[in-house]
Amino acid sequence: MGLTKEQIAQRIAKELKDGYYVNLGIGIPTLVANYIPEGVNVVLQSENGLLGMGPFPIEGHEDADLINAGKQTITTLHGSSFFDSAMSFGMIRAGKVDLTVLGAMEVSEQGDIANWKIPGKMVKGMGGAMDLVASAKNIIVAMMHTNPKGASKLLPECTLPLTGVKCIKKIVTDIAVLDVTPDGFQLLERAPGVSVEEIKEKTSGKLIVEGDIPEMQFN
Amino acid sequence: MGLTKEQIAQRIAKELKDGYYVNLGIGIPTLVANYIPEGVNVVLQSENGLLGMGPFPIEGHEDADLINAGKQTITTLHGSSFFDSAMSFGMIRAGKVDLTVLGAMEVSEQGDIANWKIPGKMVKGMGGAMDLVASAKNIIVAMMHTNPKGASKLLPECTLPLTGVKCIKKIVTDIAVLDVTPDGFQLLERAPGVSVEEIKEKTSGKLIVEGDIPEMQFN
Amino acid sequence: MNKVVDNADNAIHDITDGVILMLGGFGLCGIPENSIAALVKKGVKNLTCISNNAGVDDFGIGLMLQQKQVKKMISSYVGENAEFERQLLSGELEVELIPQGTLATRCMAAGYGMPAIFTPAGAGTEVAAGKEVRNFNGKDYLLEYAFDADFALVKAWKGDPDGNLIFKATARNFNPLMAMAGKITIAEVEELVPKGGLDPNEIHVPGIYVHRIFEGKNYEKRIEQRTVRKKE
Amino acid sequence: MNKVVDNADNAIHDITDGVILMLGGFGLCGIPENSIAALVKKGVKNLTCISNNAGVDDFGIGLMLQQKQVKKMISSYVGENAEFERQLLSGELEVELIPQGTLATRCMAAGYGMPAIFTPAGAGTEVAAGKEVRNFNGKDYLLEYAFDADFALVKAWKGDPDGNLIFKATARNFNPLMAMAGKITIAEVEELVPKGGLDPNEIHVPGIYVHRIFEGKNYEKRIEQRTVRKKE
Repeated sequence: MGLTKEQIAQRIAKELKDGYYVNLGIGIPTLVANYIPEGVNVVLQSENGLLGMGPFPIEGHEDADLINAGKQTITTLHGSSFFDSAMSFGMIRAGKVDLTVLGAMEVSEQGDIANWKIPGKMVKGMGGAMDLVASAKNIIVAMMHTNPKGASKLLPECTLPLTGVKCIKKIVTDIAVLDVTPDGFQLLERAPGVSVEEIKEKTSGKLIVEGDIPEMQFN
Repeated sequence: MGLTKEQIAQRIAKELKDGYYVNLGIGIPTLVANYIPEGVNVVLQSENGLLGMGPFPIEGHEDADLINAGKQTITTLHGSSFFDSAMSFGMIRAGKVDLTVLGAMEVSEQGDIANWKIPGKMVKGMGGAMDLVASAKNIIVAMMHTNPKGASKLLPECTLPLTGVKCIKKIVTDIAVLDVTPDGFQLLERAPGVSVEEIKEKTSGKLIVEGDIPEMQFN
Repeated sequence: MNKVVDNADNAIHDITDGVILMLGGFGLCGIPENSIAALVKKGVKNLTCISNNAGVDDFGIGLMLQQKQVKKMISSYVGENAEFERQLLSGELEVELIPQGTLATRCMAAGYGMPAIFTPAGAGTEVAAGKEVRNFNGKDYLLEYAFDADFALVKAWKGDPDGNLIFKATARNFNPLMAMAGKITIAEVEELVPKGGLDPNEIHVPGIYVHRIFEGKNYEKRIEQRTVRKKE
Repeated sequence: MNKVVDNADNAIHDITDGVILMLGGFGLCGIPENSIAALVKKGVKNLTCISNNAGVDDFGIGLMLQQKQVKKMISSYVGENAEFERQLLSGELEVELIPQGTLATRCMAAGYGMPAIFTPAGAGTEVAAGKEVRNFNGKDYLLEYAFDADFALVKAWKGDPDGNLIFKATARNFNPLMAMAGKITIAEVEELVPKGGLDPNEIHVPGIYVHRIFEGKNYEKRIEQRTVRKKE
């Protein structure tokens, strides 16, 4: 009943505004690039040193020297620029990136996020996630509302090691759009056909439901 | 009887070693570039953003966009590079510049230097001097041994506001070459025809004279 | 997203009395001539100007000094300007002198989101007065804060409609650093190329840092010290 | 002054057991392939490697891991490497994970003579354990120290005999920062141009930072994630 990953990306794409510089994380966030609304020009930043990321190359035109932060072969666009990793995180820290979209394992009702480490499992590293969540002024988390075992990923407190504290502003899941407010998760929209009751059940952190909650629109 | 400014520069040029990156201050230090020994390749750094400073341009070839830190029109050489002021002082702070030559109003026997401000007179600013003296690992001061009133510029303590502390390693004046040691000014060489007695008279800080003091050689 | 403006007047339209400006350039090399002319024309007052130098009597920031538009200069070297000296001695003008590398690095810190940096420049001198001193590996460093400027006015050689900038020779100097540091960055360029007209490998300042861009006019590019040699 | 060496073996001749190395690259993009091959051939051990990633099983730093030459990795992300995981779990290999921006900025700090920097990355997380936290303007920052590496091994696109370097596309990544940070910096380049063959405006790393340079051979430039689209 909930959204597909593509639909989550599609809903997040509606948050893009003309002129935004945007950093998209690996996974669902990457898909957002496929749904940028007509007439909205955004510039994609890849933290390995590129502004103005284009689509994947046409077969046979891959360039090993031109990859994104997910190590995928990509292309440039008119107006692209390359820079080193210090400048890349410099512009991120300086708040020049307007929107960051990334995945999460858990988000707390204070806006803390955990997405890099599961105790007891091989830890691969935080990559640029800690820099991004500590620096970006506007962060949207794209994730499933519950984990594969059915447990809520929206919690009073994160149980996993944190990636960043009090930094998440908005969450788009397969069943809901929520703002993180000082008072908890504020429910803004529900997925088509998903009831407020279901969202309540699947949200373990404090959920604020005020008035009528509209269904998400996709056009 | 003492050296001319050109001769001071000529004597300092003998301190240059092949492969050195060198920053030359305004005044006598600039003249050092005219006496670089045969077979010694040095690269001149200009702190406004150039490595590989060449000579003045041929008349009619001046480029307003190509100046040195003294705001003089200059040229580049094969192998030159341009960079911004932060990188310029970055390489200075990181100790990548092998030798800095600059003028001074006073030097103390501890190696303190004063060369930017005279109380009661219009203060123009320290420019890059404070960065250079605080960062360079190897600094030679080029100056007259006494001021226009005949007072020694080599003092137990500087009387003028400091540019940097405990940073000067060597001094070349119109009458002497001296190292700054933990015990005071060690006399190394005297100008042709200048007696050790005269140097003693004109040095107000502690002067160490050990053994025979040779005359400077210029070839 | 349209960063291109027609001219300097439009570019600086929201610069008002009392703001903090950064102005690129070293001496008269690489200064934002068009933006300065527009500021003089607009007549805004009580400006705080962060700039390595203060121009000469009749050019660069000197033109703003003539009109008494500057309340405070934050610079590393302010010679070659008689009107400057007069205003300073009469108390009309306030001056804060900062080591050149500190000035540059405090700009960079702002553009790189670093609230403060450590530098040895000025340790043990009057520049250290009132500042936090910290020893690393046996050497004293001063804690110096990132600048917080309302506008940065910079001059580049080439630029594109995305705001990407390329500088020429030593006209680069403070310009890229200030471009990255301004809350609003206004770039004037000698040549505004079409979108995609710059090689992404050669860009010195990525457009994300630049808010407005225009092609400047009638660059005078005055030389302060014309030094030449004879043909050999 | 001659910075040009014949080949990778000569360039790394004085890299001995137990030193601290920086290795440029992001994933397998822009890694110093020739220098790594020479290190594997030389068989030096107990290396500490500062590098954003640790290669894959049979390429990049993975080749050094196979030979058990690495004592410690300092990286931001170390996936895609089974041998790495085996050595880590068995305790043969030590790993220090650092946020990517912190890693980059600690390299830059070394090249810019800044003993430490402040970054918000990791504040409030386990990365902050034991570190100094400082609040600027209401936000917490960690004090992070500049790296101190014995050698930096970097890969550039073009270089000249003075050691000036130009990088291509996203193969730039950590390379310029590490080039500036190494006590001894060894650059391998795809094309070594004659002296003066590079435009001084286009140089990413000035030669002052580079101690040895050589033209590399047989670049494989392996792609980790080949992603393509159909012709439209």
